[in-house]
Amino acid sequence: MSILIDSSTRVLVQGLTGKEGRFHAQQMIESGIRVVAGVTPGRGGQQVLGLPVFDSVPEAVQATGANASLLFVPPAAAADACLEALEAGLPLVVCITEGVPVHDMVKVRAESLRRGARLLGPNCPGLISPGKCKLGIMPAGIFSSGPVGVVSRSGTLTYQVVDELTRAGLGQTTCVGIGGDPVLGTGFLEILQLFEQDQETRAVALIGEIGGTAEEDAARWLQQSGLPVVAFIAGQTAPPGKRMGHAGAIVSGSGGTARAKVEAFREAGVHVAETTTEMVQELKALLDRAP
Amino acid sequence: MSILIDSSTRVLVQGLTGKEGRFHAQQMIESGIRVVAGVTPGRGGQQVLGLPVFDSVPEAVQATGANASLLFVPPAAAADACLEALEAGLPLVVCITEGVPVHDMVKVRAESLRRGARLLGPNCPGLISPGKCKLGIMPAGIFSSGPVGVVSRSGTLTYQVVDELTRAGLGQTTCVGIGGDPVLGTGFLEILQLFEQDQETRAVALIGEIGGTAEEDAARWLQQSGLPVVAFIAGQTAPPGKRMGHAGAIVSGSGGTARAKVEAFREAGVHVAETTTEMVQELKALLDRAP
Amino acid sequence: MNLHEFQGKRLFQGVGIPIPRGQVADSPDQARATASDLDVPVVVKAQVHAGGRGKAGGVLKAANPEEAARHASRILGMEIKGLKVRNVLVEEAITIDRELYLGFTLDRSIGTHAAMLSSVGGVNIEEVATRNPEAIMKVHLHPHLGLQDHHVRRLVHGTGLDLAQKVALGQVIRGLWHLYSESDCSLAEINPLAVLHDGRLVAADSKIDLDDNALFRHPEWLELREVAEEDPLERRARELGLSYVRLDGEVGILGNGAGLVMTTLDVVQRVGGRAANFLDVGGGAGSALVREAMRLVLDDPNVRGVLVNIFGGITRCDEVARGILAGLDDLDIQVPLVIRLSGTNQEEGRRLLSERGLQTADSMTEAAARIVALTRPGTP
Amino acid sequence: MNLHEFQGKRLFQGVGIPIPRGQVADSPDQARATASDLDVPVVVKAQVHAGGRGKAGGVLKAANPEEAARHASRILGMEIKGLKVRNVLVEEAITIDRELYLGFTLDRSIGTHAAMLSSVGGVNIEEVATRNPEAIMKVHLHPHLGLQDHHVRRLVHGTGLDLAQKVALGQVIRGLWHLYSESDCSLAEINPLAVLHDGRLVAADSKIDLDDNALFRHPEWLELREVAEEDPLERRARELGLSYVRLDGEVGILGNGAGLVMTTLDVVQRVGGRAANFLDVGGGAGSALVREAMRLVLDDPNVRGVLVNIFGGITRCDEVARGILAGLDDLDIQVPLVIRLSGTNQEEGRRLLSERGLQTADSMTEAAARIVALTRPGTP
Repeated sequence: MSILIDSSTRVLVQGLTGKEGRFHAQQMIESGIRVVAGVTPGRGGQQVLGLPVFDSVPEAVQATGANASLLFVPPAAAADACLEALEAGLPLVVCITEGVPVHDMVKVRAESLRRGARLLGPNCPGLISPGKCKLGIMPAGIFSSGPVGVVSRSGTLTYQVVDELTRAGLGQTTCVGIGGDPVLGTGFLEILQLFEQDQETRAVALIGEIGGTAEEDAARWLQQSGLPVVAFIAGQTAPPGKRMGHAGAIVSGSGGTARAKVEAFREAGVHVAETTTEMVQELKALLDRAP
Repeated sequence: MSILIDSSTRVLVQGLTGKEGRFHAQQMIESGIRVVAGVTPGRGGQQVLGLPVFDSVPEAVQATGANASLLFVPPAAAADACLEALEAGLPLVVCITEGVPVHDMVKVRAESLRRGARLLGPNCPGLISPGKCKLGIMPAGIFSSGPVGVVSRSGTLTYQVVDELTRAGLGQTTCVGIGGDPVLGTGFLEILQLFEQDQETRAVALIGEIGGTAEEDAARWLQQSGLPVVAFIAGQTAPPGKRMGHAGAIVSGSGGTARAKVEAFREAGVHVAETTTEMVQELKALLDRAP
Repeated sequence: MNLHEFQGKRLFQGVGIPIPRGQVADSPDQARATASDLDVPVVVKAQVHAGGRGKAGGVLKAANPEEAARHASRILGMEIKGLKVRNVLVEEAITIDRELYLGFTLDRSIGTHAAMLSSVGGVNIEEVATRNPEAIMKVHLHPHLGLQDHHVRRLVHGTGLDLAQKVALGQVIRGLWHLYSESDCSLAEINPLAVLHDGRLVAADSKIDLDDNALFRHPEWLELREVAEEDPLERRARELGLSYVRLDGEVGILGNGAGLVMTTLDVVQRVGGRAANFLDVGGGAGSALVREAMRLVLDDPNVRGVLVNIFGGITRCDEVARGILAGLDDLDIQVPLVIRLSGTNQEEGRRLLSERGLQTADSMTEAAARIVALTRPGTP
Repeated sequence: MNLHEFQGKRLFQGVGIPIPRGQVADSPDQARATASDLDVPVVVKAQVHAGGRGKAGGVLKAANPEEAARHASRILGMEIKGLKVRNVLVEEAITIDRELYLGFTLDRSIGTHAAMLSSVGGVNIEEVATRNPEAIMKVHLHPHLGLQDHHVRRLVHGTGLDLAQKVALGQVIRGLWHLYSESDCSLAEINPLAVLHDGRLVAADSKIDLDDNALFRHPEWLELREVAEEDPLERRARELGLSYVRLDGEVGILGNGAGLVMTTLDVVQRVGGRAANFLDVGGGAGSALVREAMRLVLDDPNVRGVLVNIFGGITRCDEVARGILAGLDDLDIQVPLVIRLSGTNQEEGRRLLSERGLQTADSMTEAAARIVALTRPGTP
């Protein structure tokens, strides 16, 4: 099992004809993902990487039965592209784009909630269920199939953890990058809830960072859930008031500190690892203890 | 049984201190309805008709446990008042106000749908479950309890029908005025669906009129529902392009004609009465035939 | 409230939608002056709320200012579908290569706004919808977020215009949406949206309907109404807060509640008569308003009898009766009167009327039959 | 992008929020001229992105133009929390009766905007939230519909102001919301919102943070940035499209991915060092950008050694290695370098480095330990 995507996912790439879109679509196709179409306004009728390109999402969906969209669209057009995908009825929309204005995302997020769709990102690496499907930009080679769910606000740091997991013989059910922006389509909490429902996910690696209270919200829920989770928080030493790369990674005033997040997890009985290596060891221990 | 309201309904009146609000609240109180509070901005702390007045809906709800709101608010403030009631979490909001701009209602309607709340109106007489509860302005005296559900776009015409029903010994479960505006919180279809679920409603009087396609939508659904319905359409002789009193009662181009509505009902096997008297006779026949 | 073509075009200008150069005129002299200012062949167009102006001779081309003046003097004062022409629009004549249709309106069935673009313009959009539905692109807009870029792209997509024209069309679409949404329009149409010989897009006509209920947000509309023709009785009704529509029958109608009044009209026709008007006095009308309503109904010279049909809810029958009696006292009523009075305080109302010798009918149908018998042509 | 007080107040003026009369000045002469124009006692305020200006002596009252000039010459060039003062705001002195707080910001926890009004202003809103939470009214706004009238009513409700002041406060709230929503603010605060002795409301200070990601919608912001102080290295990084934050340690950091770089900083501190910067080269960086990033890190005089930590995903390790080698060629590197290189094309990258005698570390922790050992104070 996996969450959100599986081998039946039919992927549409919005922004397929751009440099990034084309590169990652090719990566996906090469690893056997069912990419079925691309959308680039004004480029309808062309073929790219052997895929039909459409001018609009509704056309693409109608012609190809796509049921998930992956967006590589410039920041100024990203909100519009997300709304187009949602309006076309796609149940899963993954926005890779970094630099989307936060006021735009407030609107898009509300619309995805209104429609009961799942929006991931923006500013995220996407998600992957090793061996089944990938909607994203992560290097598929480091992933392996197994019992660990991974959910993270970060890209490269996730690859670091996954690489260590795979080397330690711990494969993954699904790895979800929720994104590094202040307003996200989907938070830790919703993904944890999906992992809880997933039969194959036996432990979860949660990779958080400074800024916001998504980790605290997740911790509160974990307090009364049986889901085995190991957490890691990046940015323990980041100074307040400075944005650490991600638009959302900022300690503002007294809010969003690593310490508050660590404490919330500890209160919920969730182990917080000090290093990625410790995280992997702890997950292994959790899985070994489990029946 | 009844739909939407019953004797546990705790009514909040927005605009209680106005002339209309006060008059109808008094009528409701006199017929034993549980009116628990009023809201008029700037009048918080006062007492009107023995009811506490609050400045805002959330305050009123918190203090009195109101679970439905009835609005007598001037057109320019009606949308805001509806949004306030919806945001305060009220599951049922009835907007009596006539003359609300239609662009406002597009927004308010979408918000009530988003929240899964029930908005009735605007430009409606409200609803009544005889002997149990009334949220509206209809003269309670002509109503009686019994097996007929009534749903209507009109006020006085409904009283005409109900008066005849009551005289014929046919009481009502709930009578719902959905309102005479082009954009309404709730349409015929949703009310019919509620009547279908209601054990006590054994037949339904549907009072439609020219304009829009709400009757046609209802007819389409009725085609595959077992709900016994008799329909009546006002405005058979109205000329096209003229607004007949209700903002929504207009034949525009070839759309919204009485003929199209009558045909839709006949196709669905629904009897369309030529007069209110025939409507009542037909309902009586339906009920007599029923087991 | 419907706007005249020239009023709508002024609003277009405000949102950057290109229109032909021109000016409204209410006299041949003004028309001549405008044509002379424009210094090109012009079109003189009757400003009237009726379709088929062209067929009625209300749109004429003029090669020079003198001809424009002559056309204007012919069109001004003309009646088109019963409406008198008080203004003409004098515009540069344009050479149209192709006609499109663009409109924003409410889709009542789903309670949100819709945009429609047809690659066949200049004709009735409903006809196109019936005969050639694939020529129309209809897009529903988000009730809160409104028109988005992807909607614009979908609209322009199948037009077959070249890229620069699509960009221009996108600007027109955004401009018309801005107008529609910011000005509380019930309808905003450009038909035809002309593609000129030189490739430019120009709004060749305008059709704007403003939501009267939103007047409080747009005090500037009052000025637009000044020039909109309006039936004098309908105007008086509006000022009284009454809902009145003039019809072409002979039975004057006065009732309470739109649905009941519509039904009254229907019943009158069923029994062989025709209503002279729709008049809803609204809920809770007092005697003074009822008297004014009586006067309004009677001021229509076609009225040969009056049917009063009241079902009292908030409205009290005794108040209505007092209003009718006041009317009898004040007005010189020469036509028969049939009254049906039921509901709140009906006994008191009927008693007041019977004191003055007026009998009430027992039902709507009976009342309709009686007034139709009394007003049937040939009846003295 | 944070705005200076005077910049924020200019924006306030544009949306009808009352502010004290005044003018920004960058010299004592200008300050004197402004005070003389105002012709009343003034306040001279340092324009700098730091709290506690008053305590630092950056806000001084002046009874006359000469005193204003003296204060300006004292404040201009002053350092407050490490930031040099380049401008002062010279404003009429106001007599404050009461201070409120008004702010709009994002509530990240529910992904929508929130309005906050505190009846205790002039102090840190977070302190009020902790000590005196009932003094704050917080209202969440609809993600699409934004601020509604009922929100405004709820905000002004508990202020204890009189009716006219509540109306004025409502206008300020609407104005600030307009600014916040139309200008893509992440934060818009008036603190204190002063109630003057004569009853008027005036924005006595401003705090505006604009969302850098929305710059494409607001080309006018570029001008605002001109006067905003900015670290020269941070500016260069921005121009290169790199995410760089200057810190106060000695270990230069270069990595890819915000989470990984933050973690690198954390690990460096765990093993006893302190990072000199945060630098994320982003995804898929080519060798030229890596070289520029190297230069940037080395241009900080506090850097005593550099830790490169790359986990290649889209980023290819061979490209990174080439960038580092180009840096070695072009730049005169006097400090030790420790490199950790894993992921896509790691073999090729490591081979390129080892050809030039550079050894890579096997893990992030090992790399951190090594660079900290090499840069420990006392190390030559």
